[in-house]
Amino acid sequence: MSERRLADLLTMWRIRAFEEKVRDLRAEGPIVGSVHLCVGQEAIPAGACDVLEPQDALFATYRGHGWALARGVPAEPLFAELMGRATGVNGGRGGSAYFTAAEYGFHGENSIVGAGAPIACGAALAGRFDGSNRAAVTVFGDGAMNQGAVHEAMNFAAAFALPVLFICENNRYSELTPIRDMVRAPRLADRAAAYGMPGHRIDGNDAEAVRFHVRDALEVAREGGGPTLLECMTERLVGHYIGDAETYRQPGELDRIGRREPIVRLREGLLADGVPASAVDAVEGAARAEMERAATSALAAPPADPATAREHLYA
Amino acid sequence: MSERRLADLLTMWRIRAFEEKVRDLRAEGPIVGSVHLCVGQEAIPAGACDVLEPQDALFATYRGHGWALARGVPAEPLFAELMGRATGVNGGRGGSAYFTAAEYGFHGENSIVGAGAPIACGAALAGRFDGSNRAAVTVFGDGAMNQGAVHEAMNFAAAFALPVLFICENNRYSELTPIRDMVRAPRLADRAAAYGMPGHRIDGNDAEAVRFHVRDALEVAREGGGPTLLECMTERLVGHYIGDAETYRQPGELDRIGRREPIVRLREGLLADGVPASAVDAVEGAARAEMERAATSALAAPPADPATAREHLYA
Amino acid sequence: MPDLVEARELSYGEAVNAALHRLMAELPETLVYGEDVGVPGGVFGVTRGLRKRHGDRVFDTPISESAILGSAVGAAMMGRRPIVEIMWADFSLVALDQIVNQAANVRYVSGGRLSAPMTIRTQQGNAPGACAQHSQCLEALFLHVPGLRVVMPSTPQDAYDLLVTAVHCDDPVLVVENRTLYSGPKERVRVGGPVLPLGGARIRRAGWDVTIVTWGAITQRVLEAAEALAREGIEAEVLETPWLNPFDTEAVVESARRTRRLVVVHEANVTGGFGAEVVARVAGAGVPLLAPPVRIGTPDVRMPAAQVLARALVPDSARITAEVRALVRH
Amino acid sequence: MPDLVEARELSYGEAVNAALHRLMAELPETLVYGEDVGVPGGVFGVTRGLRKRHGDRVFDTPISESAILGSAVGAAMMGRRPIVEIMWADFSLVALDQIVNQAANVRYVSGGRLSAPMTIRTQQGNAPGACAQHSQCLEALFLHVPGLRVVMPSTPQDAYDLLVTAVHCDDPVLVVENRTLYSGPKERVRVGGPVLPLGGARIRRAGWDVTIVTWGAITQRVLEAAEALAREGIEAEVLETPWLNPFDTEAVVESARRTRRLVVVHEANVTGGFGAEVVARVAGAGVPLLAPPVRIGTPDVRMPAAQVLARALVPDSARITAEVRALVRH
Ligand SMILES: Cc1ncc(C[n+]2csc(CCOP(=O)(O)OP(=O)(O)O)c2C)c(N)n1
Ligand SMILES: Cc1ncc(C[n+]2csc(CCOP(=O)(O)OP(=O)(O)O)c2C)c(N)n1
Ligand SMILES: [Mg+2]
Ligand SMILES: [Mg+2]
Repeated sequence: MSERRLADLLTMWRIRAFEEKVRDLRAEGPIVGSVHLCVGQEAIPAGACDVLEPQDALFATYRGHGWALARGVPAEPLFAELMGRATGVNGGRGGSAYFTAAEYGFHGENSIVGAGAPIACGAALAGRFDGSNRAAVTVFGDGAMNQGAVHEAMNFAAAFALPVLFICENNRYSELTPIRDMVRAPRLADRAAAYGMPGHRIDGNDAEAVRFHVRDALEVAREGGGPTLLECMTERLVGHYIGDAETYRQPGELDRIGRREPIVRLREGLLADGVPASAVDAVEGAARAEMERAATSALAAPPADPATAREHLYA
Repeated sequence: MSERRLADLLTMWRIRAFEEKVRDLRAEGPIVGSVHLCVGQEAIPAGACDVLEPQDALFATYRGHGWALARGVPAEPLFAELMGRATGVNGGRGGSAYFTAAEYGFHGENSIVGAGAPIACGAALAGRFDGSNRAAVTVFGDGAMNQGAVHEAMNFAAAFALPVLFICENNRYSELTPIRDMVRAPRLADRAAAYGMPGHRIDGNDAEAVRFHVRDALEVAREGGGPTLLECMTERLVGHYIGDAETYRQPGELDRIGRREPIVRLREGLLADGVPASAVDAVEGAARAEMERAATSALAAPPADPATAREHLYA
Repeated sequence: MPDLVEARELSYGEAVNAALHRLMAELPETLVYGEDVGVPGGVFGVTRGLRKRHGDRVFDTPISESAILGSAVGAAMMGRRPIVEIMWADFSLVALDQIVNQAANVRYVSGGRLSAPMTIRTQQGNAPGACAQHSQCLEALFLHVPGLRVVMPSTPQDAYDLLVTAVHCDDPVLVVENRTLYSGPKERVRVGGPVLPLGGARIRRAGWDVTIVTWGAITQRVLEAAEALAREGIEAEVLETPWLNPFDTEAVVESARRTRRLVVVHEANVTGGFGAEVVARVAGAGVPLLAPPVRIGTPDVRMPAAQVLARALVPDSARITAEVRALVRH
Repeated sequence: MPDLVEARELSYGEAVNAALHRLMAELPETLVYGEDVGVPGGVFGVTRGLRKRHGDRVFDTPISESAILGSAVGAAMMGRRPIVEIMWADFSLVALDQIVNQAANVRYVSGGRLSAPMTIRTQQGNAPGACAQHSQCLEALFLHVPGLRVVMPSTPQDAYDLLVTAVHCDDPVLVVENRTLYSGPKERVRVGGPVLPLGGARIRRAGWDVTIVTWGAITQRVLEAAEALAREGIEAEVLETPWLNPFDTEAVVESARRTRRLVVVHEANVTGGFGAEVVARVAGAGVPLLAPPVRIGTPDVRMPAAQVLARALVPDSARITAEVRALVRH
């Protein structure tokens, strides 16, 4: 039991260390442009990706670094992608907010709010015909629940009983605006009923809870039971993007969030269970070391070659 | 009591007679192109428009002739519009599927499924600032419930407690496809809960029931209580458009529908209540006579003048 | 049978239908779906019989264009070859994101590791009594989107051949049909032939006085105009370019160099229409013309429903004849 | 105070903000809303202070572009004058229907009895590290839509003036800004002046060897190129056309007639870009040119995120200089 929790901790620390390294690289210059970190939300990819099968398709958003890592995409080509290197997962074409790594079952970030949801329906639909028993997972934020494409996707998946898992990462903000001001019924999971599918609000800061619900929903989905909506409650410990002044925070908010964030919580739980502090903290060390190494190699890689900028537009 | 029901009957007969005349004119030639009749659905506009105030804004669909008539738009300029005459409500620019008559509080049909819903939100929003205490009504079909714009509009109206009434005319088909095959949870009114607003499935073939629920919802809306969704159950007695072969009908379906259609039902109710058959049937006669006269005058009007075809593009 | 070449008498709509039947038989990864395309066989009857023959690879959808197009992107990424219908090109505007920001990016951004071999069938244009929201010609919007192929067949043979090419293409292709053509006259259509490569123009009429470039349903009106002009002694070369992306610039430039006069005719509004691109390419190629090039299209106005008004706007053969005559007699 | 003309040192973003403050004060029927525009003051800070000053006429919305745009249409029909923001032009594609099929039709279809006096502010273009879904220049799409006005200011003064004009206009106007301009250098901006009429071009630099027509943020790069060319003895006339609809064709034709050479530069992709329209209009006007007109834009490709790749695509002043030089030395 504590072994699995240590593995969760490692996944989360790998994500956290990756994101913190990205933040540094963005400050120092090698990474330019808009970057959306998932610091504080690591338990959701950690729990969910643990129970995905290789044939499953995963569609994330611009806040997708953690999902890619949890799905198995190695850190080095991700760093390289963010730095516009030739060795990036997309040779620098995708960037922080729109890369794909289908060879790892990571079918892409998306920078249009809600756009991944209908695409995931298509991946699930394909599974009906290719004998793969594929399920598709689409991840999006609380704000995306108000986008038309997400609604259409939920109805489409439900009407056709497609094996799609809709994971809503409810971090309480859509960019700079609190979701509570943008909806009248704040339990977004309850929207699932509109489509005749199950919806659950779960603790998104607990990888174990996420794993349980994702596994359960995937089982239903693979047996032809159709889609599920999981509203994973979480918080980001950082701004919407790097540079966000976070003026929308309430007094004391970050302190409160910090006390219940998934890594702190899991660490405390492991210690309470008697796992030695050295073993727990070794995880952080290993993760940080891996990310330092990966970033260093990525930094040493050549930049993308401008001569290739026009390639691969058409078959 | 029977007076109001006779008035309902007149409204419904006026619509029915208008639509049947349109059907004839379409067959004979003066009307060309795609025409969507609301035969069988007359009780909804009859009941709803009866309790609208002059300042209220009404947004319908391509199946909007009945709504325009019930809102008070005279028949002659409607016939003229459908025939492309200079005297049409829009001088022939709108046609059967996209005319407006704002001077009567009829803010237009719309030929894009679901597009009227966000527009109605804006009319309601305007009412917040112009002191009009305006409510806005948007009408659409069962199929439109699956369109992204309708979802966005419902959330927008609910989040901001806008005085909008969403009227879904559930005639069980989206064009040629049964709605039951396109949704998993067939009670569309239940979708209202997703937005934290009330939703009711009501008898759309009973003008009295429609009136009650519309009045009630408008009262709530005007007092700042926000929007309501009314799913009005009905059936069309005719094809989706003129020319529809209706191959999707079940055996006996039209007979079943015919027995519960709103005019037959109301007529029987009035007779059962002791209203003399002559009085009841005089209503039909009056309506048909009005529509004959209106169509005849419209036919005599000059066609729209091609020299004006480029006018009014910009202010 | 798709493997046997044969000639059949088919209308445009029947030719599309025949191509779909062939494609579903020869490419098991195809899917056909959209609003009313399955059980009802399409509001224009173009997908008739497909569901009966191919079962649940053909199905009806909710009125959810974002879901239709988005799911096509996802299915195509995973190896299917969806053929989806957007009933009217006007309706694509509720979901353009899935075409422009999604489908068109898949191959490029992934560096060719993913692709989106999907075909979007739609139809467009004005028809008697159609309202402003059911009358637009929107090809220019799609032609400004790198990563998207666009084709606009106007004859039964092209309706068949180009759809076959489109579906075999490994990139997203938009096939723009026209509902006024569907039940036009039957023609001998060679079906079951080889899959043709993308691209290419058609010289529908040879001539030497003026080059008229055109595409879509209006081609027919251009040909009528060319006949009328021939009776006056003006020999127009009519070059139809059903493939708009890739566009056969060379064919146009070559013809214009010969005739030294250029007219482009499309049903779309003039400003920002693809006619501008054609003129700009010919001008950019430095083709010496005897007179300024002429663009003929619908003037920059919304489309009124009344036929009498619409007729004053959409170019007809009389107007085309007059404008070409004026150019040549210039 | 909006009624007093004064000069202030403002960046582009501050100029937009000043215009919004003025408009909200002088036109009580204005509303300002969109994602994050209210309490947060906009992701680029452009709507800062509006909510504090004008209360609930300024508000944040859900991430629902169809609802934002559609409600603007409805509010405008009922006498309000909404100014709504679409954060990136790319995002308009999820809701283009409300602009093209709805807003643009209101006045025409109602025969002028209804109107939609709404302003859509958006911003577009590539910026360092931006992905393919946050980099497009989409003005050509909107310029093919009759009924919609389109303006693309590039200086603080124009950012102020043209937004004032746009909001006073009784038709739907799309104002296309550019996020790379917002925090550019401050300039003296005359605020509080009269409402200028729609339309008109600006001669940003007089010259006689070549006419360069341009618009948007790239104007700055064109001016740099023109300076570089001047050092080589080539005097380019730089004509900026912030108003794209209505477009000042006469100014362009007149200049091209004088210089007898034409270059159009835009950041948008070349094929189907509005540059084609400009070239077609000049060609159509029969302006005799010494050499074929040249269009400079982003090649027809998606936009890669890596700056090193994007730089190879988006025209910079060096490339503009080289292409203009080649044209003039032709
Ligand atoms: C269609 C669209 N509209 C707006 C945006 C701009 N935008 C990017 S992220 C974002 C907020 C999304 O909030 P949420 O869905 O809660 O996800 P989070 O960022 O919190 O993970 C917005 C409005 C966009 N990318 N796409
Ligand atoms: C966005 C869009 N998609 C598709 C259509 C084509 N279409 C017109 S009516 C219709 C069916 C609508 O069904 P429903 O909403 O139930 O209304 P009803 O016609 O039954 O009144 C469809 C698909 C359209 N006009 N707009
Ligand atoms: Mg969020
Ligand atoms: Mg219906």
